[in-house]
Amino acid sequence: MSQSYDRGLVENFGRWTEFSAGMWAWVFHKFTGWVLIGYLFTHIAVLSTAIEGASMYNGTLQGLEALLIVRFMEVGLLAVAVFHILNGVRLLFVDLGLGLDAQDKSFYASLILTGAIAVASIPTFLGGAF
Amino acid sequence: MAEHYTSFSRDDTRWLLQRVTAVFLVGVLAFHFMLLHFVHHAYEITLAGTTARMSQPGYFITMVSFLIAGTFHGVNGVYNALVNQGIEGTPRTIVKYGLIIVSLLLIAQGIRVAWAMTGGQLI
Amino acid sequence: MTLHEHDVIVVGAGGAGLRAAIAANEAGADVALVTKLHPVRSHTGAAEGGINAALRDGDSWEDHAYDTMKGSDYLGDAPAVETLCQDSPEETIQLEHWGMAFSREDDGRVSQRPFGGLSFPRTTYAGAETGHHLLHTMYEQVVKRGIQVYDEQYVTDLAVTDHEDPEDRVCQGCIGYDIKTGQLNGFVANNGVVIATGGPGQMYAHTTNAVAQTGDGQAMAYRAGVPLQDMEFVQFHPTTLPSTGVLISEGVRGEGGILYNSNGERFMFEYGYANNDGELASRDVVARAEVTEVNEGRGYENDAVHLDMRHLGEERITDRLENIIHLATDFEGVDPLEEPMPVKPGQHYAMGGIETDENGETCIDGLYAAGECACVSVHGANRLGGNALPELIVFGARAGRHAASEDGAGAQIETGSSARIETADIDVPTELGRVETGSDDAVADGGELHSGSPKEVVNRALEQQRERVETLMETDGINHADVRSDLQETMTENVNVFRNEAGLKQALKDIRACRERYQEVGVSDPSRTFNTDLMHTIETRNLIDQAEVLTLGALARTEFRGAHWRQSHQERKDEEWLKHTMVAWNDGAPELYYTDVLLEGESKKYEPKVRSY
Amino acid sequence: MSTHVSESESEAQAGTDQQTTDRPAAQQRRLEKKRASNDQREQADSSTETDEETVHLKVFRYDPEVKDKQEPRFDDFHVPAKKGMTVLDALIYSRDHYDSSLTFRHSCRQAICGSDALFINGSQRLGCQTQIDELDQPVRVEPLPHQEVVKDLVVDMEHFYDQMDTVEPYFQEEDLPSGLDEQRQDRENREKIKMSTRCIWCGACMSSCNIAAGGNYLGPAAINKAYRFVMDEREGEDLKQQRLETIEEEQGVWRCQTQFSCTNVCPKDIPLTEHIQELKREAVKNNLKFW
Ligand SMILES: Cc1cc2nc3c(=O)[nH]c(=O)nc-3n(C[C@H](O)[C@H](O)[C@H](O)COP(=O)(O)OP(=O)(O)OC[C@H]3O[C@@H](n4cnc5c(N)ncnc54)[C@H](O)[C@@H]3O)c2cc1C
Ligand code: HEM
Ligand code: SF4
Ligand code: F3S
Ligand code: FES
Repeated sequence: MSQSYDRGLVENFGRWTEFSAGMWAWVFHKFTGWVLIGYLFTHIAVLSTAIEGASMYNGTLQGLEALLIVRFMEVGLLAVAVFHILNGVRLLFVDLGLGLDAQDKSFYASLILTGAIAVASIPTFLGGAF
Repeated sequence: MAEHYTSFSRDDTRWLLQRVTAVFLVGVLAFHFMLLHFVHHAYEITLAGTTARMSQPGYFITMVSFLIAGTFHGVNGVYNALVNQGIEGTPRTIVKYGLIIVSLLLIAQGIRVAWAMTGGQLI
Repeated sequence: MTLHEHDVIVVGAGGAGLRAAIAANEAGADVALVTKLHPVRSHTGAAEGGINAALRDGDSWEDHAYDTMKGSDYLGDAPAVETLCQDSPEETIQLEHWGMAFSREDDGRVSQRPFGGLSFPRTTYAGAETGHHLLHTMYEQVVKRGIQVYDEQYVTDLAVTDHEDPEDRVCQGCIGYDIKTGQLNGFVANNGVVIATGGPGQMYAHTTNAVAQTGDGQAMAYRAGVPLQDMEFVQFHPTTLPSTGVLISEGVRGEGGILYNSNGERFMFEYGYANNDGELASRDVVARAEVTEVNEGRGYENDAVHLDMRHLGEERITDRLENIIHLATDFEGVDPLEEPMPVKPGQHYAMGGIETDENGETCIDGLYAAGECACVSVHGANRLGGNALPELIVFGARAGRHAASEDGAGAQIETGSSARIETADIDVPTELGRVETGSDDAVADGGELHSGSPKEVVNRALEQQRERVETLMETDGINHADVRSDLQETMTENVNVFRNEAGLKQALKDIRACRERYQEVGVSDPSRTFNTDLMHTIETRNLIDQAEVLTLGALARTEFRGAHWRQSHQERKDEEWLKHTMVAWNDGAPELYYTDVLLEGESKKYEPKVRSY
Repeated sequence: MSTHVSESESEAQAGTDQQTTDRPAAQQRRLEKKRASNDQREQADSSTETDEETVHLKVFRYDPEVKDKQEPRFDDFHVPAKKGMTVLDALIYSRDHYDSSLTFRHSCRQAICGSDALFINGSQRLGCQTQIDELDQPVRVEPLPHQEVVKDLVVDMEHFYDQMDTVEPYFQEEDLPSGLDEQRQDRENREKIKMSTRCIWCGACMSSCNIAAGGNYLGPAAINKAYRFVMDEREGEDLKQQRLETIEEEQGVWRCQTQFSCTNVCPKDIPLTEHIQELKREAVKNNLKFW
């Protein structure tokens, strides 16, 4: 056979501007999933200070909480978790074969809801930080 | 004609467990977030409070299941993602056992911490 | 250049080719399909209506045969027609057993519906996509049996021995051009070659046929010495979309769709084309009415009239004619719920083709044909809707079986020039056939005959095709597309639904001009990889040959029978014209002669009656 | 007005001296002549047409054998617009009038042969089924992504066909009624498989799926084909079991991440994602016998 042209990786990642709702949902779900599992590991690591005793535990937690950046990261974490949950529920419905026609709409709804919840939670998360 | 795929590793169990843990996690994660960020603000957390909660068997069991479910769900998800990216052969075997070991360590450490958090008060 | 050897080589993988391959395989032969398109891309997939088969109580194959003979305007051969009608039920159920997704009745049996010209609702269907299911179901069976398929392999010529008399010739195989690599391959057939290359619709500018329907098989068989039969009979469908030729089914008119001219008149009634039936008159009547309207200045742009179904109401349309909405919007950019659809007649089906007997065999030993490219003849002067698909499976299977093993009942239909009853004597305005140039015959002829052992014959043919391809590649010539469009233009202008002597003669001259210009074509794409330019160039040559035969037959036949209409001869003339037209290539000097129509069936004779419905 | 002769055309001329070395002189001459006559035709076109009446196509070109096409490029074609014109019509016009080496598969012109699935303005569609005036101009026409390009718009379909073959795409019931008796199938069951039987093997779905890209994932079309048989009650339980095993293999249904792009692009509107999901549930049910 004569040689043919393989357009390679450009094909896989270069076309993101042309992604449809379902593809974005997939990308975001992956991303949020990875963040969450990453967080789970750090979370346990931080909580491990409990073994060292109360002062260590309290100190670490409160020390972290005192950092503004951590507060912002918490908002981010919430957004990530909320999106993952909402889209996860969307995916569960898809798995059950329910509402497939509205798959794009439910994705947009998840996005909007995530945004709304994240914004609404800012006062709580940032409360007492300043 | 195409050769048939011979690897008969059926993935339906892991697929199903991923969904089952997801359903479980929706509930517990929401509960967890509410409790530790909205009811008790994170910056107010102290070991004393934690110990109080952990000492209740129900809460302890919930948290440990949360940990196990979350770890399975997350690590299995990561593994699936890598397989989808086309990881094959030896690297795949390494990743697989690597992830299993890491998960077990995480769970073990988690339980150890949770146990410590009870301060031996678990009734 | 590679030589492939098989017992049976089937050229073409539409409904007829696939069925032939399966039959040959079941008869124990090592069979290969050689096709220019991947099998599932064949145009059989476009058939919508259904398959006629007498399956139910109250129906019988005899009734089906009667309807078919009447529909053929008594130009069908009774032994062929009866074979079709007898075998069709079994073949249709065979498809069901292979899993074809037929529409179903409440009791779980396959559905049948009424169709034009049938005395019983015996058209077995699978939604509005019967052909698609038929094609895919048979391809599945080919995959199941592991039959070798050489796809995207364009057959450029047959390898036939060079005996003087075509009836002594033997077909030893064929030559394929691998489209993807540009390599020429020889195919040696130990038992036989079955041609199943489909219709020649691309002779016309406007057709419901696919772009690949260039009738290559007819042209190759013709040049090898097999006569082409009844080529003047071409069915035109009255309602096709002007931009693409996509067919709008009779269903629209059946449900009450109305045809209007540009004065907004319902011309079928107002101009008296069909005072009783109006839009529901038979295909040829409606097609001629439309062309008359356009010619008299009452058409829309694109030579179209309007087909309006808005008055049926959105609900009824979406319920019964939903696919029409998609067709009109996708292919014509017209929403039929909002505006009328432009339609015009388009070439639809070729009743004529390669002369064969009921076993699919031609006068050349080891050469078979089946499907639209063949003329057995079951359709005579006019094909009934739903009779082509059964033809594919019935005669496809028979051809495949016979090619695989020579046994089986002898045929009643005689082939070759020994069946000749009379040689035609007509005036032609120009030379016909081969252009004498002395040198570049390879390009112009596309093939020659050879002697020697089977392998030698194939090897010589291979060598000759190689030369032909090289010449085309190297010639500094004109684009075949120009020649093709001239050809299509004159055919559309002069050999359409209306035919008269002057026009037909003009067409012959134009075809001659095309043939002469074809001597100068060249392929400008220098690449060997997927050179479609080369393939289309060869196809154009095949179209020229067939157009000439078609027009010659149309000029000779001075009567109005079935789909063939002549201006100064507006009645059917049974005493004079109850005969088939045959055109033989005669090594480059086309000859027209006639053979008998066989009206004598198994147990009865079909007496010609007036064809009125 | 612009002509269809693109930047690349001048590149081609710049490369002339190289080409003469590996092309027969006659061919070279012919190409040149061809170009000149194309230019003339173009001019003829330009004088009669105004810009609004033409459609601007940008078409992907590549040919492993032709020097100036070895590096993929886009050529511009300006085609006189007509009502009802499809992308395929425009391509045919370009080929027949401007450049006979423009290569693409096509046949039926009515969305049934599945030859001309292309990447048109960033999405997989059939050229013949896409009205050109519904698209933004210039209309960008590329071969299907995720498949190797053989030449111009022609891609290698082998992988797709192989995947189709993997699911044993044929009816296998051995226990058939005799003679002219049919296998009975109720209407509901026929209705259930109806959409899945409409596939025309165009490969659009496979090309649109990120998971199928590069990997060995069976892909939506093949899984849909399996669905067609799994759900067909005329095939017995044993076969169903066997089929479920095939689609459950490593590269089967579990690879699907419900991206829905296959469903979005399928020209036959087959609910592919739904079929895949149903098979997943079917497989789980089947394995959890107590369901
Ligand atoms: C729109 C439409 C609707 C129709 N509806 C009906 C209907 O409802 N009922 C009915 O009975 N009939 C119908 N017909 C007619 C019927 O579909 C056709 O006559 C029939 O499908 C022809 O089948 P075939 O196998 O002879 O050829 P095709 O299906 O056309 O196949 C031809 C094969 O030959 C191959 N081939 C051609 N040339 C070459 C070559 N040079 N080298 C190698 N391979 C080659 C092609 O690749 C292809 O595989 C319809 C036709 C059309 C166009
Ligand atoms: C709380 C409710 C949650 C729900 C409903 C949920 C749902 C899902 C679902 C359905 C998937 C599978 C996607 C697929 O295979 O197509 C998934 C993947 C994943 N989840 Fe969750 N999940 C939740 C919580 C979590 C948590 C707490 C973590 C972190 C520990 C997590 C980490 C992941 C990861 C890493 C993936 C894999 C993503 C990928 O494909 O790369 N999830 N989730
Ligand atoms: S499922 Fe749809 S998109 Fe995929 S090959 Fe079949 S028809 Fe094409
Ligand atoms: S796009 Fe691919 S991921 Fe699944 S839903 Fe379709 S197969
Ligand atoms: S040309 Fe056949 S699908 Fe478009």
